[in-house]
Amino acid sequence: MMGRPEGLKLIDENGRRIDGRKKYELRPISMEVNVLKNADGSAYVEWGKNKILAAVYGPREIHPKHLQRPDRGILRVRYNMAPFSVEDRKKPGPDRRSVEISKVIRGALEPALILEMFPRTAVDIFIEVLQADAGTRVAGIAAASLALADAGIPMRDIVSACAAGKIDGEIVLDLNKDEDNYGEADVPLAIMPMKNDITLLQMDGYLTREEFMEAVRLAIKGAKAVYQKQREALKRKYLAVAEEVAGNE
Amino acid sequence: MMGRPEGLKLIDENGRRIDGRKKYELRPISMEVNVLKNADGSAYVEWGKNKILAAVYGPREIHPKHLQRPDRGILRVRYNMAPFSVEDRKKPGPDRRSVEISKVIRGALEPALILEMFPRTAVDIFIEVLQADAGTRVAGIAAASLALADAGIPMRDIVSACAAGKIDGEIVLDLNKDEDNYGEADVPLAIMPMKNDITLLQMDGYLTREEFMEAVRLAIKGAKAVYQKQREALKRKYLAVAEEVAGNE
Amino acid sequence: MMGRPEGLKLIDENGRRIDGRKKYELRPISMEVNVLKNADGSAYVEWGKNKILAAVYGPREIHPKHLQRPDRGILRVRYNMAPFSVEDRKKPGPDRRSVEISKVIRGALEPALILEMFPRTAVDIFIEVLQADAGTRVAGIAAASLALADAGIPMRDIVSACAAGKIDGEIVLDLNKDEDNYGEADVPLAIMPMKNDITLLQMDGYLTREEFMEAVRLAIKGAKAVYQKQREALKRKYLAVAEEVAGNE
Amino acid sequence: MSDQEVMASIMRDHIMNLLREGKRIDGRGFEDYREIEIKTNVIEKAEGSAWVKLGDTQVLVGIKVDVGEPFPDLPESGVMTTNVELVPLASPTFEPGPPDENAIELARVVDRGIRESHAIDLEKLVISPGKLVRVVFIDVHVLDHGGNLLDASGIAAMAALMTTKVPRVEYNEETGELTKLDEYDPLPINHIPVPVTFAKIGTAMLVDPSLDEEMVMDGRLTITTDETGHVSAAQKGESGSFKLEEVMYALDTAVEKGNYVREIIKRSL
Amino acid sequence: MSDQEVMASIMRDHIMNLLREGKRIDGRGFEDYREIEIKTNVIEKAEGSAWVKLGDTQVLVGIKVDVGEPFPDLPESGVMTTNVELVPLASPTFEPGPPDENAIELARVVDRGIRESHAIDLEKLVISPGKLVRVVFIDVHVLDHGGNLLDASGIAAMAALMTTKVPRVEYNEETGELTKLDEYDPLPINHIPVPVTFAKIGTAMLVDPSLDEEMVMDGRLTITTDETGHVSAAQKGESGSFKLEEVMYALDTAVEKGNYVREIIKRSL
Amino acid sequence: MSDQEVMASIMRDHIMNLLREGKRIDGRGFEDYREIEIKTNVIEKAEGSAWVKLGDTQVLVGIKVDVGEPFPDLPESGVMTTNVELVPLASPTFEPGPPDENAIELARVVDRGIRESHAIDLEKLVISPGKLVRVVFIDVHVLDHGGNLLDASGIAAMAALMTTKVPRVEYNEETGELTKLDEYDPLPINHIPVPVTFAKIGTAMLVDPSLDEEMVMDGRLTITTDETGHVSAAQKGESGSFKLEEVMYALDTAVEKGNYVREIIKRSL
Repeated sequence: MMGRPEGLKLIDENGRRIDGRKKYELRPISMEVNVLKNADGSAYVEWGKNKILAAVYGPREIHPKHLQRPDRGILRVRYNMAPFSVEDRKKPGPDRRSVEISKVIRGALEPALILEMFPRTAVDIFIEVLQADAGTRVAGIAAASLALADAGIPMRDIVSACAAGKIDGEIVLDLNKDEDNYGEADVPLAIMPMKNDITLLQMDGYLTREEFMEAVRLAIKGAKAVYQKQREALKRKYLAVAEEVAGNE
Repeated sequence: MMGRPEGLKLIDENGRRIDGRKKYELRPISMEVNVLKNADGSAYVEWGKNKILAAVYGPREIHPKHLQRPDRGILRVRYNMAPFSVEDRKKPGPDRRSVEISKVIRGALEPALILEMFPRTAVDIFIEVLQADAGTRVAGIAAASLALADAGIPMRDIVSACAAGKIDGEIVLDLNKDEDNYGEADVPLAIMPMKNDITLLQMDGYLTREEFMEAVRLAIKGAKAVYQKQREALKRKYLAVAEEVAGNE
Repeated sequence: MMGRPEGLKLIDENGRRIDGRKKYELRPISMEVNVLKNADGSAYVEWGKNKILAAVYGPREIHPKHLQRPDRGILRVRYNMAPFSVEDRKKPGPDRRSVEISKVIRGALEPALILEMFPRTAVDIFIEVLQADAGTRVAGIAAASLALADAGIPMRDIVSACAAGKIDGEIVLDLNKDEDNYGEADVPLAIMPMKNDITLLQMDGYLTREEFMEAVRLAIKGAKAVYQKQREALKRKYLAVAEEVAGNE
Repeated sequence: MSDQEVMASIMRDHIMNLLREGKRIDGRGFEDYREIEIKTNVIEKAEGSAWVKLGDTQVLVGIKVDVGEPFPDLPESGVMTTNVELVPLASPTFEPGPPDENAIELARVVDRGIRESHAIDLEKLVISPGKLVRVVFIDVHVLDHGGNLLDASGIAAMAALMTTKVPRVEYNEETGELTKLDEYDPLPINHIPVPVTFAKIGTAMLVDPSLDEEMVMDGRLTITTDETGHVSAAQKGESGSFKLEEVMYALDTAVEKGNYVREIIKRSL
Repeated sequence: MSDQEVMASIMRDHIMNLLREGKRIDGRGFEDYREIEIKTNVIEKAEGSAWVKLGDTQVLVGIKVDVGEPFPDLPESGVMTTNVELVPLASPTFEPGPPDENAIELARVVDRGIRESHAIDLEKLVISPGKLVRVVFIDVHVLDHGGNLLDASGIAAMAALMTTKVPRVEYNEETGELTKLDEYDPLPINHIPVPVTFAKIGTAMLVDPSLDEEMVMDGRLTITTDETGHVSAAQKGESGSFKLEEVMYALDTAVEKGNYVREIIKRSL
Repeated sequence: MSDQEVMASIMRDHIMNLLREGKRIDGRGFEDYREIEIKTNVIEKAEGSAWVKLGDTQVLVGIKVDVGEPFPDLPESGVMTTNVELVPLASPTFEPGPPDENAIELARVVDRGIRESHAIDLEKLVISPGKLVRVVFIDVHVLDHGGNLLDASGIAAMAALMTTKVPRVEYNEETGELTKLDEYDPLPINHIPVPVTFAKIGTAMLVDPSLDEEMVMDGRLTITTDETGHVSAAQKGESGSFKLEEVMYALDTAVEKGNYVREIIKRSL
């Protein structure tokens, strides 16, 4: 949390947030799958000002071999920010934040994968943040999940994700960058919506018990709305494929 | 050797050193073996203000395999200082000094090990300096040797170690930090006491030939005194084990 | 290109360059092969103020094995500058420039090697720049090519190399350091002289089309002159060997 | 399967069978911590320190207080930084080298718990606004990995911070000269956040998992709360998933067990 | 031979057979570029940006403009620096880690083409001579590797630079204070250098090689020229060799195709 | 056993058999150095340099003299630093990369020998106390590893230092401006420390071991002495052990052989 500019109000007298949203309103989200040629699966997500590309390679061979698991595949995740994705240029390469985020995203996606189906191999997920504006990890999870589906990796469910947070004393959905910088808390969450299984939950900030649970519940609602958008993006892809097939016949 | 504070005398008119010791007196030393659960052998040594933990893992498999020796085991040593172990915080990770010390400690311990008895494997020694006050390498050798014994690694002898040095023109035993900083020379030494085999010998400073040999002889005496303390620590362990066994019956 | 000292003229009224050379004149070059004991082949080249040592090891086994090519050998090149080789001490280890130069030198030498003759192995070329004064990459190629011949690596031709450039508006041969710093362009080139195959071509600077082709043609001529010196150095070696053999009989 | 994996599988069956009968492998109740032993001021050369034993787990935290520049966007605040070293002495699974993802996650969760509750009053650590502030280094040195490093590290960090002595300084704004005095103030502490970690195995939620339990757990959940009952950090770790009710249970239990642990910390000082 | 190598060998035969009939594998003429699509200003947080599709190749360049010190020997010149990230998302052959030799060569050739033509008027980027200048970061982020990354990167870099907005600053020489204003100037651009890359396969010289062509090529030659017809960079890459006549052909063709590409860049702004 | 190990074992037997007859493999006496050849001032761009051949071993040392800040606790002393590069050109056993433990030990023992005898008069290298001093870089570049790199490096370092020319400078305390003059002073040298290295094979102590001898030696002992007979560094290296009498023998021999080598260094200048 940064030093807050004087007089900045994150919620105005009409209950509107600085970007005009209502308390429980998501930022505009657009999603597209199959956007890269080389990757086995890919997706591009714009979520507010976040611009995120995810790619999946695999299942594929693992080197060095001692990393192979004889009874199941392994999942590897690399979350990375482009140098120009943030206000001040970010030095290329992983920093501590990226390493932690890569790890928790892996933990958020792994429960959805049926890794026993491809022993001795790896599924690699690469998430490139091309522009960042708060909430990149949840947007990254949403994109990665689409890329996994696009790659045809067997999954129990599509993992969806969203954050809730606290700004100016109120619990709201889906913080943007200013709200994240000058707000009181951020609670990113991922879920497998079919069984209501929470696969990512973090909290950064300071909340009462009640506020914390309110934020968790709100983030779940947000993630379910994101889930619908993910399904629509996949449907568009299959329709496009179907049309193409029909056109070819 | 640092810039010496004005008027500092390392030996007073009564022949006492700044910590009250006589010229040939060791600092207080306490030793305890089997202090860690995970390690195959371990020891904790307090030597003056030095606080040092040593652990032994092995003999165990080596990766990558091309490091294996078909006719004998290999010994690996890592000497490491905790960031808070010294006056000014030390950046984590090995510096050039730690790399050299790890190497000479390996050379000091290796002659005592019967490495032919466990081909293709490695014995790993980890020495963690939790607090440093001069003489950490000799204290580390003493601790590592106890940890090796605790792990049951076959040895020809228990390696013991001590330093001598020159302060205010006189050869004395076992320099502390101030004496090391403002003194004229430090001669750390390790020995296998049963056969009087010197396995570590270094010198940092400026000595005549006679002073050098005097320091070497004094350090040997010191190491032999340390040897007695090592034996006592091992005896206490075996007594404790014996009591426990007796108690269980 | 650096900020140029005021009044500096790179070509004087008599058409002479700052080191007294004419436009199309090479710096003094001396070459010697078989200068190192450990290496399978080696050469030492002085070219103006450049002092360059090249060594070849191989064909030899490759680790890790997955780098092996079943149908041919691989060539590896490491160009490295000694810390004291340049005006301001260079931090040891490869910088981006060295990495690029290593890569283009590999590309310059590889066409001459009959790599199919030693599958699964590697030929390693190490080029150490002991003193640098512009043109180290072409001098390094000349030295490496001699070291390859000295090592008896089967080659289609001896690769030779030279640079041309533009200073004070004129195309000249073989820039020295000042000419490189304050000149307008540098065109390093390598060639297999028997078939006129260009294996290295780079350009750094700003030239018209005509100037560019003029520089390329001039660099080819320079490289052919260097080729004669390479052949002489090899001849001297074989004469020396022959004498030695004769002497032994 | 490798030997290790076979062992893990057998261990998992064994632990699961016991849990079905309501028992943990070491006989504890589901909400019981292992014995907690805290020794403070063990490293005289550090400004603060604490050696914590949590069952077989041993963690040593040393606090160094230095001076340095504040962050440009926070000119009126001291700086804190948390680092964890998983040195290979502490476990056969730790390798030498820079902090890996486990060490980094551990450090960042401990750090957030302390930072977000404003446990250290960083605003009192300013020497000259925008120019010179205290820098507090929290260095976690793990000595023996017997499970639940996160709680052990969080406990040791707070115990070390609460015993930290900061040397007074005199700063001459004009010459920029800084003099360290031989007088000491305690580090200003506002809150005592305590992380409480749960392992989920099957449907069981276990407080303070041992190493055996961690090896077979499905998922991990840590919730850090302070003496006011506020949450200052939460982290779901590893694979696995949690139901909403499990999160609620963990939250309530974290507050309760946090109070219990907090008393042990206070008694150790 | 590994499967990959067998595939490469079959692919090479196929491509060579087609070339003998004067055909490329995707039906293009020897001097044809694939379709070029340029979107500028796609990253609002960067001072300039361009997303380029060149056939299946996708490259995103972002420009950041910062302030910093000039080089000691060039006190009256701004600073430019070019970095290429070959992130593993873009190809199964790219690995995570610091830039490898391919990324470094790519970055340096793109950089030289721009630097040596003085495409950016660096002398206009001085804030206080010898003290403070603009630093222009050209960051090339490769998103999909479909061959000819060099031309795609060079195109994207120039399109991004030509749409870069530099915030005006006020600099107080005495206090050293720097204030960023909310007014913007375009980055001063002198020239538009364009790299044109040739793959040599057998005796054929192919403009803008696709990934399939690159996999089987003998050698690579890149020539960068600007709108005045000057050459600002040349680079023979990989193995293989070129005849003098091939270099001459490449030079002439680079000027011609450079003009073609330059028009596409201009239209995209 | 690998082929290499079998070879080493055969070589060891061979060398041991010869030693029992009082012979070394290359015919030298136990206390004999191989031929020493020293060329100084070989690198004009360095302030000092020496190329040393010791039998098959070749080492090149370059000295760079720069200006920089002194260490805070030694404001009235110049700075010296020693670095060793074991470049892969010099031996099939050397690998590219940052200095490994062998290079670091080598550098540190050479450094201590010079530093502790105050061979360089660092106090004369102060430009402005506490602010600006000379920094002397001793860079050891090993070119061919034929055994006993330590003595070769120590000899080359001293020969290079003794031929080092330091440019005079003018320093303006007020503006902080530093001007390099085109006048030179020799680097102030107090002492000429020389390391003498012994290999112990069985019970034999061999001066200046060759590579073959090093491959089979039990232990290594280096003692550095200067022309006053003082010891300024000692280092037992590798495995193996030494008796007290062997240390005494080595000490006396190191003084004697040190004198011999010192004369060769002096003659080379």
